[in-house]
Formats: sequence, C-alpha cells, structure tokens
Amino acid sequence: MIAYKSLSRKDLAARIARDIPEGWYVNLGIGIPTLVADAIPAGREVILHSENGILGFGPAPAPDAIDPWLINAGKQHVTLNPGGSFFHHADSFAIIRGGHLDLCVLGAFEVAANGDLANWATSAQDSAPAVGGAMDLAVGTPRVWVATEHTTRDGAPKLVERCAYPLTAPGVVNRVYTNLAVIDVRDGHFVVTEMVAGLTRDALQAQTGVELMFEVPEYA
Amino acid sequence: MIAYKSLSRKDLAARIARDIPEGWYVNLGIGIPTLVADAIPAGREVILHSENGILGFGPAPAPDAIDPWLINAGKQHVTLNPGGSFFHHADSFAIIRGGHLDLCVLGAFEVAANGDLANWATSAQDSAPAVGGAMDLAVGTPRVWVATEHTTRDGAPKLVERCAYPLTAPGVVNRVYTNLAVIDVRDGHFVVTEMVAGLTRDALQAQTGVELMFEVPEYA
Amino acid sequence: MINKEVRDIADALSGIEDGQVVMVGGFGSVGQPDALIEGLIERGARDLTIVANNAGAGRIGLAKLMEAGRVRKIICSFPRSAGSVVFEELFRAGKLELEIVPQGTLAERIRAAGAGIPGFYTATTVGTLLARGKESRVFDGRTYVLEQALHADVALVEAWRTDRMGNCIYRESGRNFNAVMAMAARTTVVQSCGMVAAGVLDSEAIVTPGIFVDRIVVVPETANARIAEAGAA
Amino acid sequence: MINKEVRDIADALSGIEDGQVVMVGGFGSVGQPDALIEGLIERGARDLTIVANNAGAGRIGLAKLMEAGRVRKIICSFPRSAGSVVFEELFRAGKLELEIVPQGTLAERIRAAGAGIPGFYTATTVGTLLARGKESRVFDGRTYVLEQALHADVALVEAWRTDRMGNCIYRESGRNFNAVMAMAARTTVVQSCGMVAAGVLDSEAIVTPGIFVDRIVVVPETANARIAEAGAA
Repeated sequence: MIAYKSLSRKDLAARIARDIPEGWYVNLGIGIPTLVADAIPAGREVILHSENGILGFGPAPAPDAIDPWLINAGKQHVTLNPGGSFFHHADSFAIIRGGHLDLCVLGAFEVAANGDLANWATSAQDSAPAVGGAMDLAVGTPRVWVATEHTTRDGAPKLVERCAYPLTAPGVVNRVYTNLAVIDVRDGHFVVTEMVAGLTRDALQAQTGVELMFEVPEYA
Repeated sequence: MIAYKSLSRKDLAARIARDIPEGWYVNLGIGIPTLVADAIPAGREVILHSENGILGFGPAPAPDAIDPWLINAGKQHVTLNPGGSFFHHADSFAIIRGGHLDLCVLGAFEVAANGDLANWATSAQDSAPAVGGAMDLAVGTPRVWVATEHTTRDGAPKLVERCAYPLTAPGVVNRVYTNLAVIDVRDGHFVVTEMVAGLTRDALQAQTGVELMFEVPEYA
Repeated sequence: MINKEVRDIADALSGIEDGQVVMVGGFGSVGQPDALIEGLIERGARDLTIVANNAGAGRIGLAKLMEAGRVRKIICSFPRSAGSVVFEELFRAGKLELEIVPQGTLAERIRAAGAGIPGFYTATTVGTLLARGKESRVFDGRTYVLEQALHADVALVEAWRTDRMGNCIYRESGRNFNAVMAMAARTTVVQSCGMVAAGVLDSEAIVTPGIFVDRIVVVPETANARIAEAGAA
Repeated sequence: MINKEVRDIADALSGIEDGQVVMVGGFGSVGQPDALIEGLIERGARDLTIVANNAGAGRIGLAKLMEAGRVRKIICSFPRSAGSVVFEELFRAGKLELEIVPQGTLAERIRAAGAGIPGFYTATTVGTLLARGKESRVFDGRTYVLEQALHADVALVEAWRTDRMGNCIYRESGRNFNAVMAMAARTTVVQSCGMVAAGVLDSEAIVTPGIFVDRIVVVPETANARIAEAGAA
C-alpha cells in the first residue's frame, strides 16, 4: 500500500480557508468548520456570521479578556471585529434563509452523491435530536461545503449513494472537504478535484460508499 | 327647530382626546384625527405611533426648529418626545398588524352600523386610490375610532346601513365621534351615547342614514 | 406618568397560571433571564409549555423548572445538548412533550406572532422528517412548507438597559431571541440589568420599543450571575 | 480590504437594465435617494417596474423618471397624492400599470423577499376590493389572504452614515422603507450622506448590516437637498 498522510483537522480547516475569497460572508458550523475561522490567511477579510445574531466576529479572546455577553453559536467566547454588528434571531435567520450568506461550512454524518446532507439526527428513531440552525443554513445558503473525516471512526464511508441517516436537507451540498480529498458534487456525482499526496484513486474509492469520478491524475 | 351648536374640528379632536387614557399607544390618521395630538391634556402621556417608523412623536416644531428628517405619516414636521424611537417600515407595521397599538383614530367617507369602514376609495371605479396604511390600521388595531363630520358637505349621511364606497375593512369600527354626537358600534347597531347640547334625537336621526339607538336622554 | 417598572420578581410574574405558554429568551446562558426563571419556579405554575432555544442544561434554570415537574411541553430547536440531563430523563420517561423546530423557523414563527402574520412558508425542513404532517406548497417551482405563528401568554426577556417606558436595548449576543419574544406574548416581562431615565437610550438604537413591554424588574448583572453560579454549584 | 464605496453615481448604477424591478426607498421626501433617481434617469434604462411607497410628486424624482417614459409599472401604496400630476396623466392615458398594495403588506412583502419567505398570510384587504383574486385561508376562525414576496433587481436606498463594509444607519424617519428594501434586492445601492471608518458605527445600532449592501456612493446631505430643490424650482 502506498503511503499517504491524511490531513489533520487543523490542516483540513486551513485547506478550506484557502478557498474562501475576501469579502465572503460565511457561517461555520460546529466541529471542524469552526476551526476554519482561525485558518483564514491574515489580511484576508472574510466576515463570519453566527446564528445568535452576529456578523463580523473575530477570534477567541485572551482568557483574561473574555466578555461573557459575546459568544458564537457554538457557545464559545469570541470577539467582534471592527465593522461587526449585532441583530436579533429573526433578523439573523432572515440573513440565512434569504440567501445572503455566500457560504456555510457544515459537518456531516453522511453526504450523498446527489447532494443530500445528513448532519443532525443519528437515526430516524431518535425522537429528540437537536436540529438547531442546520436545516435553515443548509437550505438557505447558496454554497454549502461539508468538512468531515472521510470515514467514521469505524472506517465506514460517510460519502454514500444515498443517506441512511435522516436528512438535514436534500440536494444542497456543493463540495466536500475531507481529510483525504476535495470533492465536488455535480449532477448527482462526486467528482474528486484534489487528493492528499500519496493517495491513490483506488485507496480513496475503497473508503467511499459510492463510485467517485476523478478530475485529478492518478498518483504517479 | 331647537338650536344646537355642532363641534368645531378642534373641539371634536378635544372630545376624542378626553377619552384616551394615559399610557395608550395611538395612531392618528390624516384630517381631524391628526388634531387629536395637540388636544391631549397636558401631563397625560399618550404615545403616538406613525406608520413611517416612529413611536413617541411630539407636537410640530417651531418654524425655526424644523428637522427635515423628522416627519409623520401625514408628511408634517414633528418632534420626538423623550423615550421615542425609530424603526423601519416592516417593524412599524408589525406593531400595527400585530395588534400592539391600543387605538387608531381614522377619518371616514362612510361608516356602517355593522362597523364597516370606507375611508380610502371614493368609488369602485376609481382604479388608483391611495390606500396607504389605512387597511392595516383598520384590521390590526383592537380599537378603531372614527372622527368625522356627521354628514358630507352636501348634507348626505356618512353613518349608513351599508357602505356604498369600497370598504377599508369590514366590521372594525368601535366608535364614531362626529361634530354632533358620540356613537358606539354595538352588535350591528349605532348607539348614541352623547349628543351636543341642544340637539334632539330627531334632528340627529334626520342626518343619519340608518336607525340610531339612544343611550342619552331626549333633549329636555 | 408611564412607569412599567415593578417592585419585585413576584410582581413581575403575577398572573402566570397553570397551562400557559411561556417564552424564555436567551441563547446558551447569554441573555437568559435567570432571575425570572427562578421566580417562575417559586411561583409554582404547572403544566406549562415552554418556548426556548434549548431545553436547559445542568439542574438550574429551565432544567430546574422541568425537574420540578412544571413543564408539560417544550418547543425548541436544540433539546439535546451537553448537560441536558434533566431533559433526557424526563423525555425518556415520557414525562415531557417535545416539539423540535429549526432555529430559524422558531425565530420566524415567534416574529410572525408579534407581527400579526398567522402563517408563512419556508423551505426549511422540506424533504426531511421534520416536514411530516406539514402542508407544502410550490412557489416559482420550489417547494416550501407552511409554518404557523407561535404565540405566548408570557415572554420572559433579559435586557441590558431599559427605561420607564419599556424601551430596551440588549448587550452583544444577549439580544438573540429576546427581541423577538418580546413581540409575541400577551404579557412581556423584562429582567433588566439597569434602568435609565426616559430619553437616555438613543432613539435610533432602541431595539425593543416600549410598546412591546408590560413589566420591568431590575436584576443587576452581578445578581443574575450569582443566581447562575449558585445553581451550577 | 473590503470596500463597497464606488466612485460615482454612474458606477453605482451600472448593470441596471431595461425591464428590471427597482425599489426606491423613502417616505415622502425623507430618505429618498434623489441623486440615485437622477442617475437612473440619466442611465436611460426603460420598461422599469418601480416599487416605492408613493408614485412621485411634482415633476422631479420618480415623477421625472415616469415622465421620461421609463416606467412600465409602479407598485406602491399611495399613488394618488397632492402633486402626483405625472402619475395621474400617465395612468389616465393608460401608459402606466399600477399595483396598489397596502403599506404594511408592501413592507412585509419586501421583508419577506429579503428573509427567504416566499409567501405569508395577512388579514389586511380581507373583505375589500384589494382582496380580489387573492387566495384566502382561515387560521383560528379568522380569514387571511396570501401575499407573496416582492423581490427586486436593484434597491436604491438612502442612508445617513455608512462604512466601507456596507453597514448603514439611517436618520430619524429616513429609515422607513430603506432598511427593508436593502434586504430584498439582488443589488443594493446606497446613497450615503457620509462615510465613516469601519468600527465607528455602534455595533448595537447598525440597522442594515453590510451583508445587504453591494455599492455605496457618497452624496452629502446638502447636495441631495440641492437636487430636490432644483427639481422643485
């Protein structure tokens, strides 16, 4: 087996951050997506939105400078950048639902080749899953990128033909960034546009639950 | 014929103002209703709402103190009282439609005994009447009082069995203040609760297009 | 002279009865009216329906209210979270009804109630389990579901500064659901971190105009923090 | 660095084409982006649908745009008012389509477009001529009509102060339709009375966050007043 090195969570976040141009308005979900905030290249203005009514929040404060009134949707203490603003929850979701964000980056339990996203409930029998703002973000944002490990801890594929978990929204995912590859969702197919060094098509396919298309050269 | 003196527009406004208790939130329409603002007894806090996004506006400024940015829905220059606030049009009509005002006082072309109000279009053939906020106010406000001359300039009754003019809203008027009487709308009837001194029931009835009920003694 | 400030928490909560719908502002612990929640527990009203973003954490605040057996139903977007132990227990035991509403739909249903809009359409939940039983409709080729206004008998709100007219401003991310819930209840009770004279709040920056507010009780920020800490201890 | 300020009115209005829907803020003359309206006349786009509260007065601003034959349809709440001579002429001559929308419904339809709500129900117009052809529905025993979101290609907005990120505050009753129209258009163009550095506007008091704004052109208050006066002369 050819050696390859999968991305750390931090490197995955940095890989995503690279693709976010200046001036975009972005909502980052809990987990790996949250790490994207700290990975945005210095000097590039990307404006972060938080469901609980913030545009333009900045990095975590120093421990001795925590402002108890200022948290993001992940309940983490944050700061506010110059030009940031506060609004109430209905206005915050008007921004989301109205399609004003450029991008949201979400975690996932599963993503299907048709763009279906499952990231909220772990089974249809779970009658008390926490949906939060995931459905609104998935439905309202013009670009939905998923940031996830390529497989579960047990090695089961998270990129699948059809989601088995309950959907967050059908047909919304545009791109998936995993620790192994960057994969576009196009016309019902996963199209691999980038792989980590040393990874083969076969090795990636073997960890994926649906047939991949490749726009990258085979490992040479 | 017994002598009586109908109320001037200013006295009619003062009569209405007398019935508005402290603490009410009130929207005043164009015409006689607008005069109510200046007639509220000194020291009684009544908070005036204007469709264009003001709560707590005050009287007209002195001519040399006009603020060009501060007008009411009638496009008159006004002032702002301490504790007043500004908001946008959607929030302003959320206040109206959501039933948060205590009262609106509107003018009328016609009012029917069933509470129907016609105050926007002068005929069904008029294809470009200006509705403004009249319908929202009439429908959204829990108490709708009408301030009007008892008859048209030609002496035609404005209080009628059924409105001939296009409706602003059906069944919304609670009370009518005219230059001759105060008249409640109750269960499909006009009930006179007050008349100007010297006016007889017959004289009032003669100027009204529908049978009145009386809760006032005959002139004695 | 209009003055919406009341003497104490008990006065602020008077009239809350069994079976009512109570909205509780806040997101996480920020902007949560802890003193009013404590007061609600003391008041003893039962069979309540609670509308809030979360279903409580630890054994304080909303969780304590639920643990005391006062809550029949909770309408929220994020019931199960780190520390939602009381919710889990009661829900598993069948002692608590749950209505899960996506966060944006929850905020908009509350705003709709305040704005006199009985129903609206949203694409959120279309094609998911949460659309079950909902009426759908196509606009311009896209499918949406019908959602209805969510009214309350009482809204419990935390504000940063208030004046006697009921005008409120919030602080940073403390605004969250508070400003929409203040619109949606028959009676809105504000736990204020401090009163200022009428006219002090910037007319351009008032978030909740006094028209939405019925009662104000002052609970200094430090006192609210003590309640939260005491409960957590 | 994000900077939404453009050089001049022509740049601000670039891309406005024949047949587009253009929202114009303001109520009466307050908060009306007069310089942008003048610029729109100069630009020459025809066959426009205008969304505004009024249908213009005198022979300036919107009235001038209509008189120049650029407007196919106007969607407004208050078409006929003192001085709406141009509207009257064109409308009577059958040269202008009119959609009358109650003011609150107009504001809410615009907000709905901005908020991703394709339709909502309101009691306004029920039982009147303006409900003709509208779908109705009963909620809790009361009848409401269905109203649909009102989108625009471009919104022309006047703000009091702005920063390079597009954040806006308005002045007094100048806020009116401006703040909702800013949400509802594919491209929002702001005529600002003045720019300030990012971070100067109070984060708690920003009415239109920059996310809704695409372009800003500075037109000092005095210059705007001159345009209005020149037109009126």
